Amino acid sequence: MKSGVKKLIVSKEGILFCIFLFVFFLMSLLSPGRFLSWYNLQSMAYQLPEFGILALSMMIVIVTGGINLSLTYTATLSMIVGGMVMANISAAGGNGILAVLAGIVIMIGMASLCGVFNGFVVAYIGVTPMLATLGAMTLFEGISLNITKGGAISGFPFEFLMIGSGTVLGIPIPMILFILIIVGTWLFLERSKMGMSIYMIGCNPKVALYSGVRVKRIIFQTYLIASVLAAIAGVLMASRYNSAKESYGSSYLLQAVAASVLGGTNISGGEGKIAGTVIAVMILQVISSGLNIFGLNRYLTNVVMGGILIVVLTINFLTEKRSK
Amino acid sequence: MGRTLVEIEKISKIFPGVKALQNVGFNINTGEIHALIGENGAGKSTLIKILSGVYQPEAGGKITMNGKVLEELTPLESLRNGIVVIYQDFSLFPNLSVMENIALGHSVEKNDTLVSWKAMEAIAADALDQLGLILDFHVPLGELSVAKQQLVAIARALANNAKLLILDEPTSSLSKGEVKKLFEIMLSLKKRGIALLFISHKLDELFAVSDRFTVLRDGQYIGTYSEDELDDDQLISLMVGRKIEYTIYPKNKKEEPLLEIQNFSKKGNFQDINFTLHKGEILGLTGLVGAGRTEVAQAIFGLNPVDEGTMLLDGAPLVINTPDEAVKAGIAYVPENRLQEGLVLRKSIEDNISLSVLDSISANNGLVDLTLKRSLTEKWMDQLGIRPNNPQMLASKLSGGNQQRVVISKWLATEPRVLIVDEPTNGIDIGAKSEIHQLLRELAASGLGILVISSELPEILAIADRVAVMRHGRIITQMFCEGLNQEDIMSKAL
Amino acid sequence: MNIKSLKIKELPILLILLLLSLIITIANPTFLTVENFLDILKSNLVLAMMALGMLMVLLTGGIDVSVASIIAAVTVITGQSLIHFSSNIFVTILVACLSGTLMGLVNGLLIAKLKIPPIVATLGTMSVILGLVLYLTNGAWITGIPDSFIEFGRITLFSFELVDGRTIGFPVQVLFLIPVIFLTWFILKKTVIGRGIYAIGGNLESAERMGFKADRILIFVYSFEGFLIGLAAVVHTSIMRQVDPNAFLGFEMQVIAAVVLGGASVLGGFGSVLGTVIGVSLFCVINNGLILMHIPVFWQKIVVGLIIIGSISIDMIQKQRVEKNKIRVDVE
Amino acid sequence: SQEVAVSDEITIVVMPKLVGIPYFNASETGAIQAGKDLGINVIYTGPTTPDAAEQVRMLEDLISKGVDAICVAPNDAAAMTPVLMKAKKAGIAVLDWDTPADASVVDLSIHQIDDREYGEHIWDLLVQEMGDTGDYAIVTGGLSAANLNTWIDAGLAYAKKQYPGLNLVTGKVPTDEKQQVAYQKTLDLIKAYPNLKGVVGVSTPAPLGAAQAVQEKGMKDSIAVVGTSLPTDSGPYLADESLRVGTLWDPAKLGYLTVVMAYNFLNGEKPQDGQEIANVGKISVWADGRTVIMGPPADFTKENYASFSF
Ligand SMILES: Nc1ncnc2c1ncn2[C@@H]1O[C@H](COP(=O)(O)OP(=O)(O)OP(=O)(O)O)[C@@H](O)[C@H]1O
Ligand SMILES: Nc1ncnc2c1ncn2[C@@H]1O[C@H](COP(=O)(O)OP(=O)(O)OP(=O)(O)O)[C@@H](O)[C@H]1O
Ligand SMILES: [Mg+2]
Ligand SMILES: [Mg+2]
Repeated sequence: MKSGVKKLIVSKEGILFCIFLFVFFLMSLLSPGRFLSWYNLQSMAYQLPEFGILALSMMIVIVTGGINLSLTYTATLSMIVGGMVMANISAAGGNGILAVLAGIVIMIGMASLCGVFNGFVVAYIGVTPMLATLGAMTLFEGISLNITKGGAISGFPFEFLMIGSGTVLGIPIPMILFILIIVGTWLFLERSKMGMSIYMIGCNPKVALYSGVRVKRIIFQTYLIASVLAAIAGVLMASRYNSAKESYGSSYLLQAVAASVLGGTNISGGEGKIAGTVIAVMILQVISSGLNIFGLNRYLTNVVMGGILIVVLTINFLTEKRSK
Repeated sequence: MGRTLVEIEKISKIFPGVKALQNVGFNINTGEIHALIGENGAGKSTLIKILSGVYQPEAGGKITMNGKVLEELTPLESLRNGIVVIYQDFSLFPNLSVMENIALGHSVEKNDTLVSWKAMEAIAADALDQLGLILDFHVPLGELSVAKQQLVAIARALANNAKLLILDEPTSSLSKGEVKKLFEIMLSLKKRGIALLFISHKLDELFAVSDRFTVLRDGQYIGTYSEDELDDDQLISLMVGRKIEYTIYPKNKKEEPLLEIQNFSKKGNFQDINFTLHKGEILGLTGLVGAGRTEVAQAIFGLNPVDEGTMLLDGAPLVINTPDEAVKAGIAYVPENRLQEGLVLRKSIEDNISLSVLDSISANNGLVDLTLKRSLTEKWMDQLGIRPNNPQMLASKLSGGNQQRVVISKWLATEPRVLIVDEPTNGIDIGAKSEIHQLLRELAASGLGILVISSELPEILAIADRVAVMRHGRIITQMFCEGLNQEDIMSKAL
Repeated sequence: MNIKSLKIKELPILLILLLLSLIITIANPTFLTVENFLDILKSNLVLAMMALGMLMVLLTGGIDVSVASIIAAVTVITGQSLIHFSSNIFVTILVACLSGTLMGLVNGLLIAKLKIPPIVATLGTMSVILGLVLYLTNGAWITGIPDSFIEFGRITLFSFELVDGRTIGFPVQVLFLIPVIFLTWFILKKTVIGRGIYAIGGNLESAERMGFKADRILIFVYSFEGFLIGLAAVVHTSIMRQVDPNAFLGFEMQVIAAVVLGGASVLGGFGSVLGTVIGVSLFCVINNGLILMHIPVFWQKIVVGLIIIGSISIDMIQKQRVEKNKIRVDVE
Repeated sequence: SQEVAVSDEITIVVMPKLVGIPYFNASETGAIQAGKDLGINVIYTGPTTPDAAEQVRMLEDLISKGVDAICVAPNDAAAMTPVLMKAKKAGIAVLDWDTPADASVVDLSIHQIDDREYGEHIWDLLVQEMGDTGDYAIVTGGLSAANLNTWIDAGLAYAKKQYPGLNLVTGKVPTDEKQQVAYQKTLDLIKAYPNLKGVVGVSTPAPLGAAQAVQEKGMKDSIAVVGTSLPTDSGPYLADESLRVGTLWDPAKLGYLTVVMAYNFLNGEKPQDGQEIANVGKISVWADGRTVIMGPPADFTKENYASFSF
């Protein structure tokens, strides 16, 4: 029992959680009263999910040994297409709830198309994920721009805005969604047979193939699932921002990679835990909000985040070295 | 015999939970071929890694070369002192040309700033000459077959002017002819005063060239013996602690066809392959390296779909285009290259064994039953005697033989009807080998059809009921093994 | 022999480049003029120089996403040094290369000594460097670059007169690119370190066993990349004549894309100077062609995305076909 | 941007679309100066990329921080609505500046200029320099920058009516807010459309890149470049007339005005049409009573650019 606890603490996730506590404590000290206010905690709970879901989406792709640079543009393209339908239905006087449902279904459908595209190019044609998704990023951005002509899609029904701003029992709906997705992705990645295959493919796709795993199909499906997650993040963003535009959340892209790796995901695939990514997302959120409330220059906040990334990985390196 | 070249004293190496080496000490002389033998996991590879500076021994150990103590050995230091190793995984560069793989080390060792492509070419040509090999210099190494890659590794060692050449199971992917050539080279190197440390699990090879034998057992030094002091049986009992020999299993004639291969052809791979595998039968498929045996096996398994030909399972036509279809149909394939094709090295034994049976250990909802996964792993680890007995151990940390057992377990766990094993006992010690033979025989007895691809004729003769011999992509002959001897097969394969 | 290996590796992408050029020329013959060639050359010198540095990084199996922030920092340093320190061209080059090399060195140390995966280490340094640059400059442009330097940047070589009376010629900045191409090629092809770069990209462990000091090679590679970025910063400043700290936001992706288009593998070990030059050219030609072919703006990104994915896919399908039809056994 | 709130002092947040570009730097100076002059606390902070999502997150944090007024230049108007409503609920005064937000949630709207008038003004300048017939092109900061689009759309609509002889050769060409890209794109435009007589650069780096291309091609006499640029940065191009005219307001004044208006609003003071604001000048106020216009832009040419300080 005792050794179990000790193991937990020295595990990557344990160290990360300690860092989270430390950062949280530090921010509380920096802006006494403000950071720890109920309002701020709730506000962070609204902000966290969209980024968190994108990070999880990025992470499962990284575990297969890939990367998805078209992540945020998948989210925005799907929210633009779905948003347009939703706004049109609602403008034509259609039932709000129905419009929302139709909108969400189309968002997820559109994202699935994006996922199918990426998945096909990566898995079946065999293009390096970085390049395939770089091309897809440009493509999706182009399609979005072509649809919006540079403007934003807005005029969503009131019901849709509730998704991003409503609460159930005092808990923000985005947070509830996020928790469901954490559990879902955890079951999927760490407990399901497909998840296990993903880890093995991430380590060595040839061995997986030689073991009768349908490697191409699983990689394809992973991009698909990751895109659906992106669409869910898109729903949250569109709802929270009351509009849809191709550039929303573009700053999340590299942050999502950073959060995955900070959370212990091996960038070359095969390793990574949902818990790690979630804690890393929380760390980044706390630093971002905390320093913003404290009033630090935004650029220095970036410096701090970059520094944290390097420091945490250095700690990982040193502990690993010591355990050897 | 020459003078002492290397003195190894009190070398120990402890990995978490494993004492890989304990106080090992012996000498290697110039101009001798010194065999290092022991069961899988005895510590042979570990000792080599210490000699080559990859691992540091525990305090107290000492290595002396030509009277000079080698302290804090690094790979470069070791190389500079003339210790050259050919590892089990070759340690080559798939993206570089054959020439560079052979000759680049020279420039590094000489601490050159510039490379001279001319000089490299000369060095590579010379080394390949010594091996009597003809290869295109400029082809990226990754495009060569495993066998050729290994020859390149040997050529590289020659080019490095080794004083002590260490060969870790160098013959495992070589054909008889190539082994013979290698031995000739080893003997000529020996004549030039070079010391060779030679690791192999094949006793006939060991006796063919070795002057002295050093035996390790469970990380401990058992003794060093000269060739004339020992015979096979004594050597085995020193290694294993008991007596073992190849059991020649009784041959059967089976009637009931299981897998029928008809007119399999694939351009550039093989032509007109016809054979029938019966229920309860072991069919040996042999021939020289490069004869196309692996290609046939991979065609059956869906890795290398044929241009034409049909396959019948239980008399019903079966079309297989991907491995998962093969697995579903009950066909299993143990590949010849376990490091690249057989094992996910970064994952545990448990993850590896369960990889091919994820479907059967998971519930309808797609979640894996972890207790079932563990019990299945333990069952097979037990059955095949995988050491150390820790399902969480990473596959990369296992010794070669135990790695092979993990691969076999992975496939047995799928409860196949047809089992194809490609060089199943490659790198496996004699004790384990006979266990695997017995296992294969038992599986056959339970009704499986087994196709054994092996270059080792005694192995084929020991376990196979029938043998098919391949040459240049065609099956030349099929014979019953009853009453056959090695020469009968060899004469067909050449 | 070498022609044979060129055939296999760089040919498909070269063909795509030629095909694309042909299509653009048919749509607008202006494409094939010397003037257009010189324009493309001049406006992509920086990309080309940075791509060559990135090539080396990719060859080791690494990646560097901090290049854009490094060049932003170096252009700022260069600008300040030109104004406050010395407008001598050699001093400027020295300052720029030194500062670029130092920043590359930091990346190299993090990656080689602390074993931080390259993408993460450089993601970290990217945040830190860019954050500091924008914090310190507040994004303000640096104007008032000394005239002598601006004049230097305007020099043209081999100038000649066009029919309409204007003179054009090779921009002086080409004098930076050519040695850089040669130097990179020389290092990769002719030096032991260069072969070591390929070796550690092919098999890190074996390279170390063979005696390559992987640490030193990695540090060298990232520093060299920083050095090239320093040169590129001088080139950029001499062309733009003022410094915008934000001028390179997002540029890293273009650099990486150009190199990978040129056939370099992000997994390491594969790639060549020739391939990179072709990749960069392809990239420039696509961008140049968009306007020359009168493609409507809202379609341009779609076209670029499709060309990137399309050309790599064709290349890939081609490779797979070769692999599939490879003769494995000499069937009698 | 590093002021720490003192609890009993008034704190006004001014959030630009992004920090770290010259235009919004200049507004920062003005905003901070106004804070000093009024003896209040001004926080000038914004995202590092023009990302609406990032802006919303920062606003949410600032609401947590507890401030008195928020003045925002939205990257996207609709995106700000929910968070601005939250701010209002928290009792915070909400203003937009530079670029309009959703009119229904803001208490005051501070603008440099009337967008339509400005767009028309730019096209007037173009015609003044290139004549009212011939080919021209537009290089813009980005395809989805709302205020740039508003000006361009206004200008295009105006040109259609007023200057039918003008021929726009291709859609507005995006340049990523980078001079280097504007330079490159203009080079391509010159070759693609050999009869080009004019280029409109919208967003501050765009006219400079266009001017640089025209200058280098030796075509400054045949191609007229006009656009929105800061006089200090565009000096070298104005000097040799590769950039014929630049037009912009003083962003520092806009920052200053924004803070003053927010302060007045917090003190219950409504803006008046024709009101004289110290250090800014006369403002005009629309009939809605809450849209404040700073005044006409300044045009810079070879002759006068040196007399401007922004
Ligand atoms: N890196 C490592 N970490 C932990 N244990 C290790 C490591 N490397 C080797 N071992 C263990 O050390 C023991 C000796 O292994 P070694 O590879 O030297 O055996 P070997 O004699 O070469 O066997 P084989 O004939 O099967 O190749 C084995 O029990 C192995 O599991
Ligand atoms: N589809 C494939 N993908 C990758 N490698 C393959 C494939 N098919 C065969 N190979 C490899 O190509 C090599 C060629 O086999 P080889 O020429 O040695 O013929 P073989 O008769 O199978 O020889 P061996 O005696 O080694 O079994 C084999 O090592 C095999 O692993
Ligand atoms: Mg071994
Ligand atoms: Mg084989």
